Amino acid sequence: EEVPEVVRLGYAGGPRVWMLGKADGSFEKAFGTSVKWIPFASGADVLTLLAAKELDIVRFGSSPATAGIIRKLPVEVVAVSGVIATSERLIARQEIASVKQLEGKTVAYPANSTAHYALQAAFKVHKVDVAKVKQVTLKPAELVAAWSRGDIDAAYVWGPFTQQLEAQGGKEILASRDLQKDGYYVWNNYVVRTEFAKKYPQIVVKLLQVHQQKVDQYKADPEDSAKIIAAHLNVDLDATRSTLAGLEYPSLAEQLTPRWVGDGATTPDSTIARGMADTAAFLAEIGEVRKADIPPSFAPFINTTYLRQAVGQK
Amino acid sequence: MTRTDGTRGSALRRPLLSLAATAAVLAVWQASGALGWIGPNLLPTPTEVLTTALELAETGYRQVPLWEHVAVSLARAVAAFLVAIATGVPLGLVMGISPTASALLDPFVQFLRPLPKLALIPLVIVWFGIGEFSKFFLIYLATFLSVVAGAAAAVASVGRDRLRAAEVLGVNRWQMFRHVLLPSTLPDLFTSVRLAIGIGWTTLIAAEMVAASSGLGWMVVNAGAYLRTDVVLLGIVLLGLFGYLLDLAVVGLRKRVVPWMGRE
Amino acid sequence: MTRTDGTRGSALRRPLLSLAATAAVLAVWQASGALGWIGPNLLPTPTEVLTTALELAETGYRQVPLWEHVAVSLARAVAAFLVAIATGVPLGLVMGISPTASALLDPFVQFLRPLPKLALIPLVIVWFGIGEFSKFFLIYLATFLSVVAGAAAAVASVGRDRLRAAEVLGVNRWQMFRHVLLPSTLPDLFTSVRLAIGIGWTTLIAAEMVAASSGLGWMVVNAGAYLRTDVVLLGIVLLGLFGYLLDLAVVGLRKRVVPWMGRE
Amino acid sequence: MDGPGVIAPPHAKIRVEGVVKTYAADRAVARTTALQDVSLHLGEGELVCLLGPSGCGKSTVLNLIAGFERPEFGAVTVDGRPVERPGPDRAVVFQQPQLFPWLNVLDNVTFGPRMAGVPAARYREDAARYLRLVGLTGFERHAPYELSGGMRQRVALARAWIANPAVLLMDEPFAALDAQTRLTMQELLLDLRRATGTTILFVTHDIDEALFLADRVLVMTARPGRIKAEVAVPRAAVRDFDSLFDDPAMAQRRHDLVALVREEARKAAPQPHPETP
Amino acid sequence: MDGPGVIAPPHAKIRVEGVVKTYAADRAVARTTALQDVSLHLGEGELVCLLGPSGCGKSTVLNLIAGFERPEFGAVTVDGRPVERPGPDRAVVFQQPQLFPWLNVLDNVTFGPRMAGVPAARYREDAARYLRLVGLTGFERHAPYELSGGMRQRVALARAWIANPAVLLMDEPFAALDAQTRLTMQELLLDLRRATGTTILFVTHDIDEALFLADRVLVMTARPGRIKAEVAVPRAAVRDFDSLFDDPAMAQRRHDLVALVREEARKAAPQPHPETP
Ligand SMILES: Nc1ncnc2c1ncn2[C@@H]1O[C@H](COP(=O)(O)OP(=O)(O)OP(=O)(O)O)[C@@H](O)[C@H]1O
Ligand SMILES: Nc1ncnc2c1ncn2[C@@H]1O[C@H](COP(=O)(O)OP(=O)(O)OP(=O)(O)O)[C@@H](O)[C@H]1O
Ligand SMILES: [Mg+2]
Ligand SMILES: [Mg+2]
Repeated sequence: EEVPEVVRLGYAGGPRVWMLGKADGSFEKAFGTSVKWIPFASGADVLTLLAAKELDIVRFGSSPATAGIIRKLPVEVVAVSGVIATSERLIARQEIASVKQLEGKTVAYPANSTAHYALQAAFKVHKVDVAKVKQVTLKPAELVAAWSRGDIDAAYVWGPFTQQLEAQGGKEILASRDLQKDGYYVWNNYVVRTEFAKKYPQIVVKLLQVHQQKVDQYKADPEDSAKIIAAHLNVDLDATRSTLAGLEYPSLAEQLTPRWVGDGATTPDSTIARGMADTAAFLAEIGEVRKADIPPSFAPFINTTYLRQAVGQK
Repeated sequence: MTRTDGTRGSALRRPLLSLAATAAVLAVWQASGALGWIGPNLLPTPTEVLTTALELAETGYRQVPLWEHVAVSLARAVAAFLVAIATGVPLGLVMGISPTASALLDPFVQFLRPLPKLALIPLVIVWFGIGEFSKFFLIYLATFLSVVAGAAAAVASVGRDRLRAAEVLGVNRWQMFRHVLLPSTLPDLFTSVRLAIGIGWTTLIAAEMVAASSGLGWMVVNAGAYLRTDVVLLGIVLLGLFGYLLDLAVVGLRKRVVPWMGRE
Repeated sequence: MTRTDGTRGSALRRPLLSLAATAAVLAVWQASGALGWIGPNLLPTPTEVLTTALELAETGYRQVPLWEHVAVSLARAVAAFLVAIATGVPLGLVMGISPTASALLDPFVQFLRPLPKLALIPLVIVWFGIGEFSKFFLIYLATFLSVVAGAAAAVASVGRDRLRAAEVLGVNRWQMFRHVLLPSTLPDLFTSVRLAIGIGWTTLIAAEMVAASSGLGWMVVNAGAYLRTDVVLLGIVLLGLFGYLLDLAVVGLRKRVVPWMGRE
Repeated sequence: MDGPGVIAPPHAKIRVEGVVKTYAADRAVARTTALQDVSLHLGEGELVCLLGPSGCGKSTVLNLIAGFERPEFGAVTVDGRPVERPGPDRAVVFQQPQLFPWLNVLDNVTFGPRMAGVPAARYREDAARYLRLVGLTGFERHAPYELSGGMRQRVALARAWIANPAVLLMDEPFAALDAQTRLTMQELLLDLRRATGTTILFVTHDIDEALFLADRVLVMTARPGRIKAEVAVPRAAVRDFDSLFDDPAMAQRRHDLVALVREEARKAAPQPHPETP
Repeated sequence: MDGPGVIAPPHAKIRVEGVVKTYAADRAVARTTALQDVSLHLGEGELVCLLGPSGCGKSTVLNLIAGFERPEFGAVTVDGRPVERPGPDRAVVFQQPQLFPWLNVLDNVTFGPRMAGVPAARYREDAARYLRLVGLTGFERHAPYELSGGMRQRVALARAWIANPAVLLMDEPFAALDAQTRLTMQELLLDLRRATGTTILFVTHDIDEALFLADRVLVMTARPGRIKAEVAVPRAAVRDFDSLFDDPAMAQRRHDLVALVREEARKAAPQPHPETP
């Protein structure tokens, strides 16, 4: 099979396990070609980069991925890279004990993020009257600044910002994992440009395999892995440690069950396909996408072929 | 060289030419979309943008009517512009005439002026919170610093002999400032204000990233996050249009206020 | 009113005053940090920023040495500035003298100028990809449009009689342009260029949001996303510092190139 | 002394016929009528001086011939062609010297030839000569703002002369010069005219200067300007300023002109009659 | 005719003593020496005219007394106090009228009183009178750029006079005016001086004008400027310009001054006798 001159991988710059592969060059070795790492600042940027065909494979959040698919980007989801468990949490002031008590308070979240979706899910699960909550969008760093002034009472955000809020008197009242029992999943996924994947399926397969190797490496020695990633990305070690630990990593094999993406046949009923549909409904509700644009099922946009090959060849 | 020759051709010539050029560009844009040169996800055609405009005019974007997005942004920006001009012009002129004031303040003005206002957002939030004032302040700061720099520079090109003529007529410092320097620098000040307002309007988007839930800048950023390119483009068109109208207003004012420009 | 009086006090007075003012502000900043007015996560003290600077100077940020971040940003910006001036000044002057050119182009210039460049990033990526050219183009566009607007406005304040004097000396259109309008507008052009460079440098951060992996703007945005406030602040200080140095360079050039300013 | 209603001879180099020119005043109610039915002509190589009270429209006449402005009514032609725009065939010395502040004295003087693409070798000598003639040798590298008022005006003179134009329009060119320098310049002008046959329209306030220089002197009325009278001056081979008025005919002309100008100035000065619409 | 080395009497209003002034030329190698050891004085209420070839330093002397510039050596005092900066006690009429283009004629004229906080009721009449005297009634609302050169200069005159200053420094104020308007202005100046006792330093190129106006005429040498000679003019109650030189003593003074100025101008302009091209 022919190999592209360069594989363009999109990454957010935060501590994630596949950064181990960026640090040690595993992807280049596995692909047998060079890799261009393209950083992005937000899910919105990813959509633009994909539309402009400047990315081949990218790891990013479920909400923007769903938005992109609704907007008919020629892309597909190939696997889950990590499920957000405790890395994203709802932090509130001491006197607020439950989600329900957020009524009448100001809550901040980063726009178009998995945290945004999780916050809305938390409101639903806890039957919060959304009209009574003042919601503001802020970037994570700005959210910390607003907290320190007392402008906001709670925030749904990820590390290291959650730790910052806790250091300034905040208290966790919910983590994304708590929503899973009610069927609300937030995750990060690997998304490929369909055109690229069709042309170079082996690259996608090898990417998933290296991903699994790096997950294994992390699980074998979390401390050492965190150190490597923190040094490589110039980020705080504590934050790296807790972020990496705050995600769940279903193995490639596990992912082929309906609990995650399914094996193709079971995909329409899988958690991920349903999760995307939920996300789409939520986006339509807040008015960010047109209801008419939402596809009846997201299964056609989840391609499990590569996952199956990655497992079969192992 | 027909610079001052306003009489040739009818008074309608200019707006007609402008309209024709705009129409031509819109036609090319529409055609490029219709011929599929660029996917609709990236550059919706003018008709699509128009459809979105009508849609949003009726139903609003994110529960906020379209006109309100425009009004909110204009209110924020115009308030900031007015305060920036009212404070920036005097300070700039003072820096222009007083070497001491200039030595003390110039480093800060020239240090802060080119700073991306985006990078200052966290600090602004710490100082002023996430309310309207922070948004006002970001636009104000960007405009103010440019106005100050422009006004200080304008003083340097006032003719020496004019200042002398005023001095022997017995003006005090304040009068020199108010009645000689200010009018003398008016032509240059208008240019600086035009450029500064452009900068301020540009900062709108950064300002409306601060916990806003309405405004054109916010609309553009937010819709961009969901690849609603039609809304983004509508926002861009409106931002550009109102930016242009603001500029036309300033130019119109200049013609009234500085009739002697170029005829001294 | 000592505007032109450069002789009073020693030549060192100005830089000394500037240094003193800067030192005072740094001292207050340091004190406010030491006294715990603001948490270190939001506003690290100057000494902390200095420590970070030394650290990054040695080890680099994200595998890129600190000097390289500076160099990359300066290269991008200065290249864009030079091309923007070289193209913007002629176009602006042409628009200033020709009502037809002005009618045709002014709507686009004044429409695009106040547009937040941030909002154009998606389109720029689509058209030019994510390479260096896109970054160059964003800075170029911001600078160019302001230079054009400033140059066009500058023409209006050239004295009628000077143009007449040139006409009777038999200049053709090109010569009028090159040998009369250009030098006549130089004082104003320098002001416009200073403002425009400020705008361009501001745009650096937007430009380096386009899939960059080095540069001061990128460093600030990226470090901000992970709460490395010390790196953010170091980046801001460097951005401001080099913005200031660029401005000083332009002002220095003006003194050399336009010695007649204010003495006509 | 002839009447004012002169019909231009067919060989006239410059013709101004029945010209009316008014100005809209920005902040005043009424338009100012600067010129009301002005007709004049200059033959090839003629030197005509234009006299008249301040504000009567002399500069306006010059501006029309130079092509800076257009008349509302009437026609302005040079060489039989209507004047449409300014051109290097009609050099102008302005009432205030319009030097280019970014050029030094030498570059100001050589501006015309340099723009015309004349090789430096050819104009360098001319420039040096004209600078010597106007007494500015040694100031070649000075900037205009480093010169006195009179020196600036002399630079403007050298700049106009070096172009060797067919028509020279001069607006009070010697007003800022001392008597002696002025005389030198006047003699220079006459010499150059003799050598080159330039047609010259010369605006001045100085009646002696007009009589010394002119082939014909035109006197304008107070605003709104019209040509009031014309005084022919017989052309002598060489004139001497000091003994000019020893000739009783000349003295008579001077007397007449003084009376004419004085009459108009009286009209203009104490109670000008601003026209209402 | 006295020698140049005059010692100022103790009651002098203005003293300039041993003043040297040089200019650094931006692009030239050598400094230009504008004034070299200039001394002069003006008594209270005296009207002194300054003559000299173009570029000899007359404007520079004026600038020093006005306080625009400082001498390198020597002292400039007014009322015994050294001149440090410009002030409204010393009004100046510039060689080029420096009007404010954003003000109309009336507002330009009343600029001084308005700045001094004089109530409108008090200066309104004055303004109307001075505008009438300079012949600009009816042009109150015109902008400066809507006036002819001579009209602008007359606005500048009215603006200086209305301030009623103790010292009036005038730099060729009437050069742009026609003979009759000029005479009107000259007579006006003498009338006002008689009424107010203003001390006046008057730079001119016109020897007749100097003799008509001055109590004393100073002649400067060519650059570098020094005072070359002083000619006292006996003060008559009323002078009449037309018959001024009927007095043989006056005619003699004129003759002397012409010779003096001519000599200096010859020095300044190295080639007074042009070769024709
Ligand atoms: N741009 C203008 N706008 C309005 N009025 C003008 C303009 N230019 C000239 N005028 C008017 O036209 C008349 C004639 O002006 P012009 O300059 O021709 O006079 P002039 O004879 O040259 O006077 P001077 O001897 O004082 O220079 C004046 O009354 C003046 O007010
Ligand atoms: N700013 C300046 N820089 C350099 N040289 C100057 C400056 N101002 C005047 N000079 C020089 O000083 C000398 C005297 O100038 P000044 O203006 O006093 O002459 P003036 O007697 O008023 O001449 P005019 O009758 O032509 O107005 C001139 O040689 C001139 O070149
Ligand atoms: Mg005139
Ligand atoms: Mg002078």
